[in-house]
Amino acid sequence: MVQLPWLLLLLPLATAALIHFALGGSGRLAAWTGTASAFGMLGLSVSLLVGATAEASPFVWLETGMFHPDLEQAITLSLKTDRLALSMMLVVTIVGALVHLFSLTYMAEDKARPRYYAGLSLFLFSMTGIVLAGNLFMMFIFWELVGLSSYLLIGHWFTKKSAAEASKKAFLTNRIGDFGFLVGILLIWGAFGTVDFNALERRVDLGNLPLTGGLLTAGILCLFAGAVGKSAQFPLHVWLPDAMEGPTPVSALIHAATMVAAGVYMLVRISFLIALDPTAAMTIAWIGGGTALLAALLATQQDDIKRVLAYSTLSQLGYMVMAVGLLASQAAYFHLFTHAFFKALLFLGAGAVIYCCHHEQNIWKMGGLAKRMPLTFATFAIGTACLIAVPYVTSGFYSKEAILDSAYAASRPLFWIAAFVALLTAFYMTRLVVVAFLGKARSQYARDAVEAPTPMAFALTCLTLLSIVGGFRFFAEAILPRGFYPTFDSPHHNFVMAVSIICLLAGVVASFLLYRGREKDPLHITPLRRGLYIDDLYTGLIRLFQDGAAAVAAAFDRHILNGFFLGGTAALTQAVGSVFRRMQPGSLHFYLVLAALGIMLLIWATSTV
Amino acid sequence: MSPHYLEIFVIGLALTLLMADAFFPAREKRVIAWIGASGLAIVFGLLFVVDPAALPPDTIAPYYSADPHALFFKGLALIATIFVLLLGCDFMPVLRRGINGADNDRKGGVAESFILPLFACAGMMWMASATDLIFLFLSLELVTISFYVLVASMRRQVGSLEAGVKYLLLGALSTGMLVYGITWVFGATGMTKMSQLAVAVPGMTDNIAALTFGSMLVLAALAFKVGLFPFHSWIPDVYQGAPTPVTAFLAVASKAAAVLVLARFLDPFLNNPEIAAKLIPVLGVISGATLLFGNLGALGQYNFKRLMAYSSIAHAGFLLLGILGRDFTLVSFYLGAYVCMTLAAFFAISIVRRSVGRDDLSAFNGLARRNPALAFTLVVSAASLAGVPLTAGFIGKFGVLMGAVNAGYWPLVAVAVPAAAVGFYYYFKIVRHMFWEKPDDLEPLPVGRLSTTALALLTAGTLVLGFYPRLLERAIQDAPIVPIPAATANTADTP
Amino acid sequence: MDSILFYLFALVMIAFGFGVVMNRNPVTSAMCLVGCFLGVAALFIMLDAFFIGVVQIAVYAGAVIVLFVFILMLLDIAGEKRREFPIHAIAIGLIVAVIVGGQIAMVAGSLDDVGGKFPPIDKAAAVEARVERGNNPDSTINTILTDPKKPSYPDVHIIGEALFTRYPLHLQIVAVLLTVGAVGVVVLSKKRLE
Amino acid sequence: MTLEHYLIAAGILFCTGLFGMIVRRNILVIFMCLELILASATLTLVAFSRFRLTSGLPDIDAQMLVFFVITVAAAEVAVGLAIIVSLYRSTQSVHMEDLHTLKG
Repeated sequence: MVQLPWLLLLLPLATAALIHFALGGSGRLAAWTGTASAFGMLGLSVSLLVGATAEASPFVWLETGMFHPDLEQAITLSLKTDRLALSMMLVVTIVGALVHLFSLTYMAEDKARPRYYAGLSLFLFSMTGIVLAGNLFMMFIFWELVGLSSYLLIGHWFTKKSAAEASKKAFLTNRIGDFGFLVGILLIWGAFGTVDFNALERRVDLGNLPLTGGLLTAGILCLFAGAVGKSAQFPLHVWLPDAMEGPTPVSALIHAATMVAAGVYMLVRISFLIALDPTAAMTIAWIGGGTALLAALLATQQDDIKRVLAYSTLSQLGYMVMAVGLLASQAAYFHLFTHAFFKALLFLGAGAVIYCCHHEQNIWKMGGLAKRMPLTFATFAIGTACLIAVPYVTSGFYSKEAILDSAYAASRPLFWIAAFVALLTAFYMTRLVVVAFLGKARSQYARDAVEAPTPMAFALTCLTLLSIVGGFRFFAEAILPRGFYPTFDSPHHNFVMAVSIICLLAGVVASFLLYRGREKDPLHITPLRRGLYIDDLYTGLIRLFQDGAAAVAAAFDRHILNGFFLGGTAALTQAVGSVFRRMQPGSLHFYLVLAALGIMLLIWATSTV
Repeated sequence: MSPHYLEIFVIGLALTLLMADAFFPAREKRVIAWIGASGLAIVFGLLFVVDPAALPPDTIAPYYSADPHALFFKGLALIATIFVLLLGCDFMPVLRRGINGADNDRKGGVAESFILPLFACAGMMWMASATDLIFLFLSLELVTISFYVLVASMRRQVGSLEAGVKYLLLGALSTGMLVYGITWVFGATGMTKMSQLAVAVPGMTDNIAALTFGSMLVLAALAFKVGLFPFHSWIPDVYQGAPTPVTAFLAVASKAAAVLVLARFLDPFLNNPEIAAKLIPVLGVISGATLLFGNLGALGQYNFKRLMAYSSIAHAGFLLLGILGRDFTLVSFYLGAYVCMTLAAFFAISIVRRSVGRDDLSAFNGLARRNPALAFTLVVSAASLAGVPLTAGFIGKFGVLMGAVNAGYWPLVAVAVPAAAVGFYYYFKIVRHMFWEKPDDLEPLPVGRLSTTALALLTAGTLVLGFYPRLLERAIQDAPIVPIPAATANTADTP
Repeated sequence: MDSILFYLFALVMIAFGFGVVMNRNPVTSAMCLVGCFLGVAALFIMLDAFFIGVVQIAVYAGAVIVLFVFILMLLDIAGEKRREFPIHAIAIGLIVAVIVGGQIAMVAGSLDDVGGKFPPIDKAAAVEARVERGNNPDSTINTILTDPKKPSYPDVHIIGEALFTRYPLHLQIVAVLLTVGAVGVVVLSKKRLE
Repeated sequence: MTLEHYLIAAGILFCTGLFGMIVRRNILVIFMCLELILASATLTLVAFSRFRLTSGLPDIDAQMLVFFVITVAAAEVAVGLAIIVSLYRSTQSVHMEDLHTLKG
């Protein structure tokens, strides 16, 4: 009997292997195989959601006796197929399938299509693994795999230096977060003796808490570090804008809808832990809020259509993380759910624009596209409406209201930050639409643009529909876990809504007035354009660290030990004086002295009678 | 068949080849490596049919054990030696130049480079079985002396000789420490057999100072072999100067055998609460310092062999952490993984060295374009050395960290995790050179069929162990680290 | 008498040991090494380890030192004496030596039976133990042990017996080791290799 | 004479060897110093063997170890000297300061 969840997990892996090993020669075949497999996954996850048996027996991967003699537990590759996982799976597979469809035309002329589709399938495999993971350890493994496949996809055009650099940056930045994650997992393991979600939750429910105080805070924050890396929160946000070097459908899939949301998904999974520790929760909330604000500010000054969207993604992820920190993980997850559709829609719309403008990405070289690409414009506009949360008709409105509601209830400063971010969102998205789609065409490419081809248009239309219905109760409640759909019955709801509508209007109107009919950007705030110099700071720090660590290690070797005991460079010899003057560095001698000192210390440290 | 025939077969093979080399001067010495490797492969097969119970009870069993750990390490030593011989085949032109100097057309002189590893292999197999300190001393010395010769064997190159001298002096010092340490352990207990020590030491309350003193000296001696701070200092120089196959052999087999011996030796002492109270902090400090020194030292390296040397120091730190966590199954797994990934890296080094003539990191520039398959194997090996999930190295590192967490060594975990993170940085440097740096020339880099097979096997091993670690886990059975034969009490101790 | 001899030989051993370290000329150092080893051998004999004492003289003084001197003559390294003995190295050396020496003295003092007198060899007990373990009472060793005319015990016999009955594998390893040594020396120093 | 006398005499020899190893720069002399350390170890061992009688006789295991140590040391000296001679042939020196091909 084939267990459907396992099939769902292994199907993309098999596809990736098939494409990589057997279909390497044929781009066309690889494309269709990949797309078919993605739709197959969609079918599987729908059937799982509507009631096919989701049982999946665990697969023992490591006897933990090897790791932990006291616990008779094994590290298993177990799948957790609750409603949370299945609804997330639906999001992943819908966006994945549509992105595959979109890529059929977008990547049609690419020579390395087999590599691209193998990468996409590998990504879907890793993402499925994260979503269905039954324990933190398994999640970590797929966490790493997702990083790897994202690295491969960002660097798809690796001959382009910026793409290669961007993929490297994404990889390394993620590693920092992942190490925090690993430490967190170790801490949890060390304290609870298990990393299984069900077992952990049972322990917490029973009030059996081996980890308390600072250690608990540290553990949660370490796990959060993983989310900081993957969901590109401050201060590790720098990789996401650069990751836009990858093909646009990849940006839509990975850097808008799924992978970056994995951090939030993980936080929602462990929300029962976060709820235990207010300090950690508040830290998470503030990092989320800060990221939302920072990214929204930066987004107002970007000229590259994809970078605007990237910063907006950052900002929305910040919203979600903030909500998790405010212990409103239902709201966070609901926003994740709606955001996935409309952000994928926006990215694919941007992809269509880029495709039709011959890979021009600067919005100031577009203009007037509304007339030439009416369908793309319409879908993009709807996506924008969702993002800026136009009341009642868009899905983004419902989820954002849910977050704002919870923010108002939990922390006023964060609520006002969130409201200001909403204003900024309305501002920069209106700017984007006005500059790129309205007015006159400002380049030859924009003048020659034609409507997107049918598969693209189909994908856009599907996502538009989902973007609208995604927020409606009948649709969302059918998919989301019970109790995740917001009720909007708080006493201050009307005030919150009024604030958000005022912010929306203010942002749209200001932007419209400022940008309508402009030929070039009337605002020019250099710090915002340069990402507040955070990137430069990191580059400097990395250089400092690399050189510094190497220098410290070398100096330790040469000067401190070698120099102090045996004399070394001229400078040190001078400093220490005439005692060392006649000496020359003799490294074998140094080794012998070091060994003798080591023996002396060993004996001295242990055999004091 | 009694397990002690395994080493005798290896020695017999070595002596036969030595004779054959003298009497039938073949122009092409490759044959010797081939015969050696196939002979060892047969011995490896015999590992699965030996019967540990068949040991002669009076003459062999008192100091020789064929417990699961010993058999596992014998297998590891055999596999490592087989691959080192194949590596030597590939490296022969360089070896020949190093041995014969400018006299380039001479083909001879390399046979001993293929025969001495066999002796060393037998020595390591004996080490793995040693449960008697005298026997341990002798087998360790057999390995060490073989390595003195092997390291210095490229005698027309100053680097090799210099490495030889450095290894010689520090090795001789470690021999002195070993003997003096054994002496004091004997002085405190009157015993030289580890199985007796394992019974007697945990409950001892007399002569604790002498016992600790002796164990510290033996620890220092073994720390030399394993490469633990502050006895690690020979490693970078010797690894750089020695011929690449010998470096690989030192890094893999010699270290693995020494780790087993270290764990075996320390076990009784760690079971004595009074000694353990002094020993554990010291071991912790050594492990932490080794991790820091290895990983930080590697950051500034631009020679691949030196980088691997520091990396091997760093791994030694992790291995000691594993020993401290008292889970030897895990240490065995770590070593198995380490053998696969390190050998693969050394194969890549030797291939590049042979065609580019250098082993700097810059020699690997653009390898991804010159030979994508080779670059891929090196990526897998670097990833595994760094501990990327789904490679064997990850399981090893994760497990060791887990063990430390379970044992409550939090300060060590706090050192080990950043150390591992730093590791990512310098292993990534290798990847960067292969994928992003411009090569000097774009000629495809040829790899012989032999190396291709070996690399494929090693890479497959690294990945399979990462995906399905239970494969090796099954080979390593859980057994007491110091085997105590039932007959110990009755065997004669005095004439 | 015994203690005078002990102090004499110990002094010889340590003084010549110091001579090895402090002499600028390596040839003199080698000669001092001979003196030191003779002192060690004499102490061995005082400890009733006759065979080991003789081996010490034969192998070390006879073979190893000759090898050293031979190499020293071959290399002719007289011209490099000036570079020895930097003061800081002496300082470190003294610190290490004093601390290690102090620790050794402390550890030696902490042994439980350290103050005991020189225990006399009890041949009767040895024979008894041997017979109890199934040894033939009339074997050569037992005969010598029971012979009251022999002043000391037959340590060569006993070592030989142990070597060939209880340590055969060790002996074989030593043989292999010596083979490796021989091969190694040939590999490293032969002028032309075939 | 007590055991302690012998142990301390051997200990002094050990420290002399260690001291020489640190102060000397001539590789050959350092090698000799390492022989001193070995000799001190064997002396300690024989002393233990003689003072810890087992069934009336000196402990034979310890004497076996001494015997093996002497043998191994001889082999080690042979190989070591061969390496040092080879080094001298290529660098014309047996001083540690002249070893500077390998460094970081």
